[in-house]
Amino acid sequence: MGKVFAVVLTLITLVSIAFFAMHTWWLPPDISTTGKAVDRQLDETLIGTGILFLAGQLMLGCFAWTASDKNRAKKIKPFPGGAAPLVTAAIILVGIEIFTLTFVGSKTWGAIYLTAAAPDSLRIDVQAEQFAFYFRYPGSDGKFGGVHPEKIDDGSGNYFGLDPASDVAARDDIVAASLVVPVNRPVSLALHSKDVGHSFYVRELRVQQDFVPGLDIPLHFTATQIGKYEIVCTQLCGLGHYNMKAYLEVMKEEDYEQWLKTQSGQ
Amino acid sequence: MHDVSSKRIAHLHTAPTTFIRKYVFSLDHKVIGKQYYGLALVAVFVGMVLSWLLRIHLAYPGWHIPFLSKLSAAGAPDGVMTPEYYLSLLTMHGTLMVFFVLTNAPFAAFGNYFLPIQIGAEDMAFPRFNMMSFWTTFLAFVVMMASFFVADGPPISGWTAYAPLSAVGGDAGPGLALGQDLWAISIAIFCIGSLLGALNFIATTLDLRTKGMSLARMPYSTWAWFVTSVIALLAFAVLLPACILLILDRVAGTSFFIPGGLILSDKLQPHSGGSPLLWQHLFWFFGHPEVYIAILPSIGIIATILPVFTRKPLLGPRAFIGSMVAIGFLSYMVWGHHMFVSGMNPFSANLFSVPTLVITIPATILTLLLTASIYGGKMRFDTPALFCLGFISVFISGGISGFYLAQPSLDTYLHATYFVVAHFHFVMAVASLFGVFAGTYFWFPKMFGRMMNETLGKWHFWLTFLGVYCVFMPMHYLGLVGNVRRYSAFVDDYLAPLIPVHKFITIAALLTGAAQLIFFGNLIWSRFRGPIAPENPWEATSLEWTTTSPPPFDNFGGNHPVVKNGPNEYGVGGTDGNDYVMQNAAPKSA
Amino acid sequence: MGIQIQEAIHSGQTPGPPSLGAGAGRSTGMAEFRPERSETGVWIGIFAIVMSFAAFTSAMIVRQGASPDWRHFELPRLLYVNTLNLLASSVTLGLGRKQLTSVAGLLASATERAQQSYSEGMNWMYCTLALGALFIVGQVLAWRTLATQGLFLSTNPSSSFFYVFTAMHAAHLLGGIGGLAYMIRKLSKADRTGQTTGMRALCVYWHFMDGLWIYLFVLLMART
Amino acid sequence: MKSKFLLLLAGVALVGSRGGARTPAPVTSTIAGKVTYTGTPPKMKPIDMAKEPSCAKQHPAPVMTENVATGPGNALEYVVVYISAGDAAEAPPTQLARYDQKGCQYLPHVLPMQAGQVLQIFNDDQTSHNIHPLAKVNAEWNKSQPAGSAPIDTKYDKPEFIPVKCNIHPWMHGYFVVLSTSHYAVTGPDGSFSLKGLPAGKYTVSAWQEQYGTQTQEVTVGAGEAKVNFTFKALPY
Repeated sequence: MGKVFAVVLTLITLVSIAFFAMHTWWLPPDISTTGKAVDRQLDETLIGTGILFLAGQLMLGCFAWTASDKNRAKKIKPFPGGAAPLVTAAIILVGIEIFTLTFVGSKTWGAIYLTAAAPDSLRIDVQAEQFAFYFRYPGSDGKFGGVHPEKIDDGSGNYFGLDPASDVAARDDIVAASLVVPVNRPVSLALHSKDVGHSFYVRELRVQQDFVPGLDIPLHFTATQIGKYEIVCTQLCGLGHYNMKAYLEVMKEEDYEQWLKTQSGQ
Repeated sequence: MHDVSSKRIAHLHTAPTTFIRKYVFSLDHKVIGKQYYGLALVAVFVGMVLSWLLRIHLAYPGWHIPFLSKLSAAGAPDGVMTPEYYLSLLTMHGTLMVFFVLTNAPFAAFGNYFLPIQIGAEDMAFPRFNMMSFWTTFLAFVVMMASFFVADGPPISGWTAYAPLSAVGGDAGPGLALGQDLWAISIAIFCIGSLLGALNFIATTLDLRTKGMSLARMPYSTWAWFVTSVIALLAFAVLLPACILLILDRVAGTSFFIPGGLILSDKLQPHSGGSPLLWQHLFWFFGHPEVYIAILPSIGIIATILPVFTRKPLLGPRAFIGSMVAIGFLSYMVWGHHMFVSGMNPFSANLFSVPTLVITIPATILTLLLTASIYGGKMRFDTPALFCLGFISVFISGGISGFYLAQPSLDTYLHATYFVVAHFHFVMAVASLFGVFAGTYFWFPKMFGRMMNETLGKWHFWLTFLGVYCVFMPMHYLGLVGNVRRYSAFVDDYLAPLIPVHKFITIAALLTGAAQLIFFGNLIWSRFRGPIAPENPWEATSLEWTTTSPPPFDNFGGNHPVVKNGPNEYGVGGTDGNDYVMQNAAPKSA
Repeated sequence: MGIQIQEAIHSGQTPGPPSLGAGAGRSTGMAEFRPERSETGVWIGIFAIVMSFAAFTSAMIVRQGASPDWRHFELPRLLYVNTLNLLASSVTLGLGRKQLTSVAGLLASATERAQQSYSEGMNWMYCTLALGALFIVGQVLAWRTLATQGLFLSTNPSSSFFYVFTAMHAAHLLGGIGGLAYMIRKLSKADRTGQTTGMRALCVYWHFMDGLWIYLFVLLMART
Repeated sequence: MKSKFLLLLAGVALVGSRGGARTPAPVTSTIAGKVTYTGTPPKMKPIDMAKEPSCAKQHPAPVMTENVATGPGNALEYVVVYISAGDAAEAPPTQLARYDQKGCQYLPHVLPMQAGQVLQIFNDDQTSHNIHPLAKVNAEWNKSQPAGSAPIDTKYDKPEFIPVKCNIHPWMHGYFVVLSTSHYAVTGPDGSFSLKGLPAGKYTVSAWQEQYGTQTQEVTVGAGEAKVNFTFKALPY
């Protein structure tokens, strides 16, 4: 029985690892300036933990293989060296792993979340609501109009609760259902929610950030690849959670300008 | 053969005579333990059926499930569940499994039954509290189940009930009116029950140990239950206030968790200034220790059972116990790793990341000690032993993925994906349940006086072991692709190619679930038809095996064993032909 | 950490304070070595209660920092009276216990002296019960005063927390009052063999409720 | 000629709105007219359906918001004109009021119906919608309707103007107008309406516009047709 267990366990282990190693299902290519570090971090972790996983499972397997008692006469063997070496090994090896991961990881994390957005970065106001994202550009005056929740009216397309009647800055604000950004230009988002918690997740940017009602949460990135990518909500927000999404469109600078014109034209 | 102190004992309470006192409102920790076990069985069955429905909906959205439309005409018209009903069932699956199965089965059920016996007491320190704690938990269960039958069904806010979704009421969506009320009330009641239970466990361990039963001589399971009860005492003492505040926000119009200016259902909500993050902090301050409340008892159970079948002492007992205590201690410094991307100050992410990673050290030590204890043993591959091996394997698999999620920089990608689902199902759910299975096959003879059927047991193990790997290992791959969890359908372009994987998982889940029916069947069959169990069928050393199967009302027939050894006396040769020494037997001069 | 514990209590026979009347209702072989079980229970309970109120307190601090809508208000004067009242109840309970434990184990009718200290002790107990009940009434009146000022549970976070804290404390104190009543009933049984089991536990809990209230009172004074 | 055309349109509007006119009473008259605005109405915004590709591709030209829909000659569309007083109570008709979700739009934008009349809601899209009528007088409910699922049957018993929204597609916005009378019409793009089959007598006629509210006029009709016009004051914001 021990032998059977050993074989089955080994098979499970190898198959599991194979799919990781072959990248059968894998992350989409990164399109951000900060994502490379995340991918490197992931690879390091994969190798480190892969070894632990393999070692742990195989050790278990072969101990089970050898431990089966065919002859009741056989004497039990103590583990060579006893517990002390094992414990020390665990502390040292895992300790080193932890140290390196933390050391590298905190830098990666810092690059995304602990650095201020570049001063020249494009400011976009993002509002999440059940169950859609809306994006607001300051328009020609470069100023965002104030938001007044009580003025929000989806029926007339006033998703942000702007007050153009009395607030001039609000009149030229551009509100879009897609996040359109120029390539290689730092973008700085201000995330706020209309109702409940939501989350902003773009796999290709390697970023995820929750919307917290009542707070304006900053997030910044720089997209380096032209293309269309999905923004999805990862924070359970109600019945339409699965269908809460928008698109991130990364364009050439001139296309972006063109897009802005057409938007403000309407 | 057992050396017990001959002193006659005055009992905590005399043996009950009426049916009610014997089996319903019993003060006997053994009956209460069985009651907890039964409750957990019911909960796990419901939870399992729910998981089938969820998996079917994900892989085969079109399927018509007739009885579903009976259960809720609105939630599943013509048997196809709506997105909101999917979330309702998801919430109930999580809540039932975490609270009523993973907290009840390994901790409350086995703990109640065996902790007093293993320390040589004839009952818990406070039998009345003990009875109250079960019936409180039962009430919580009834209230929770009631939400299935109220208008627009159970809440859709997940088992974490994040505010303000869970706090603003019906305007946030279906199930968030009465259903969410019932949820919050049920959990509050559950907290009270668990606090009473934990208090009882601690007092019993401290006060009722029999002569010679020093802390150092307590079996590992007892140690685990003791450590767990300390964790539970603190964790539920925090969840209870959180629930009270949540209930007040919902019914009394306060604004603890609800900020101002929220528009739901086109209505401006009459709240202001609350902090949604406050709920997350309070919840996870409970929530992370809860993970250890679920897993530590199983670790202890495995550590108690494994040596019995390897016929070899557990390696490094003190390091083992020390690691369990260390985990319990660290579990209170890591809650923030659930909130890396929650909008809390990103600086704190590093602060929470380090202790989270550090916790892997004691966890690794536990795993290594268990594994190394097998080396050079004379392994007997009875079902409990198989589940011990299985436990170690899934605990490794689940623990490994913790490395990823403990790092903020990777969590930004993996957070809220199926990678997380895979992680906590392996390390918390499957591992913990393997402990419960091992415990069941191991202690069933003691609890019911009959052996369980080995053949069925082995089938159960192999199908379950293969099954859980087929179900949860692929979820890691889904996570790497960025497949978001808690989606009731996969409408995003990049998720379409993953549907086949989901189909595979669903089929595996259905089969694994079916394998559990073997277990249920085995329980029932063995309860009535199983061969009569001797006093000590497994040749184990701890005190529960020194008394009859099942033990008499006062556990030791009016005597109290006097303990002379630790629980670890295996593989000691001797003249009597046994290779072990009972805890209350005279030490062998080997 | 676990290791130290084991060293400390290795023999499993740490001599605890000899507890009076522990023999009755006790079961294990070495009852005389350990404190009363009920006392252990109370200490563990206190552990949990402290944790709960710590949670409430941190919730209060976080909530106050979360937004500028916090409004300070004048605590009802009555609370000072209630505080003194509760302190007094602790004193009376202490006196009662002193008298009663002094006759523990004897039949109350044993001697004139015993008879006297028994009845004296019982009076102190009733006195404590009254004071405890009075405190609860006082708290309720304090709520009424706030209500007349238009400060209700949902008026402002500050008032919300005031009501939550006072209500939670009152609920816990009611538990203490229940225990006290039970103790009195037990002591006034026909054969008054000074059944003071659980007395220590009761006192510990009562004094703790006292201390908890002082803490809350100061906290509320400082923050609301 | 033109007037004939108008009348025809009005007829269409009427039929469309009443789901097939019922057999008119023997001696009847008609109240007809036109709803217009003065001032500058707000600019209707194009709706970006990028979130729902299956719907977006059904609209080569972007769909516009409809909160103040106007037509040639300052005509106001989607104004509900109805008899608010003076007509005899009638049992609700047996025809169903049909409400469609097509291309992530509510068709019609404004659906008048009589209290107690059965309302049937269809999802003709490839995506799942959730219908959320924000009723205050009647009961509020919020149901998902997955693609290809059976229509939802319901009815409202009390008169009310009920905004309807879809949370999954926030731009989807319409109205259930539940009336106690059986005489009502919704203005078409030309702003005209006509209430047929009224016995001679004195009536109060009301016109309701989702943004500008209600106006009423007293009308006395003998045989033949009475003219009533409504004018709303429009603001740019």
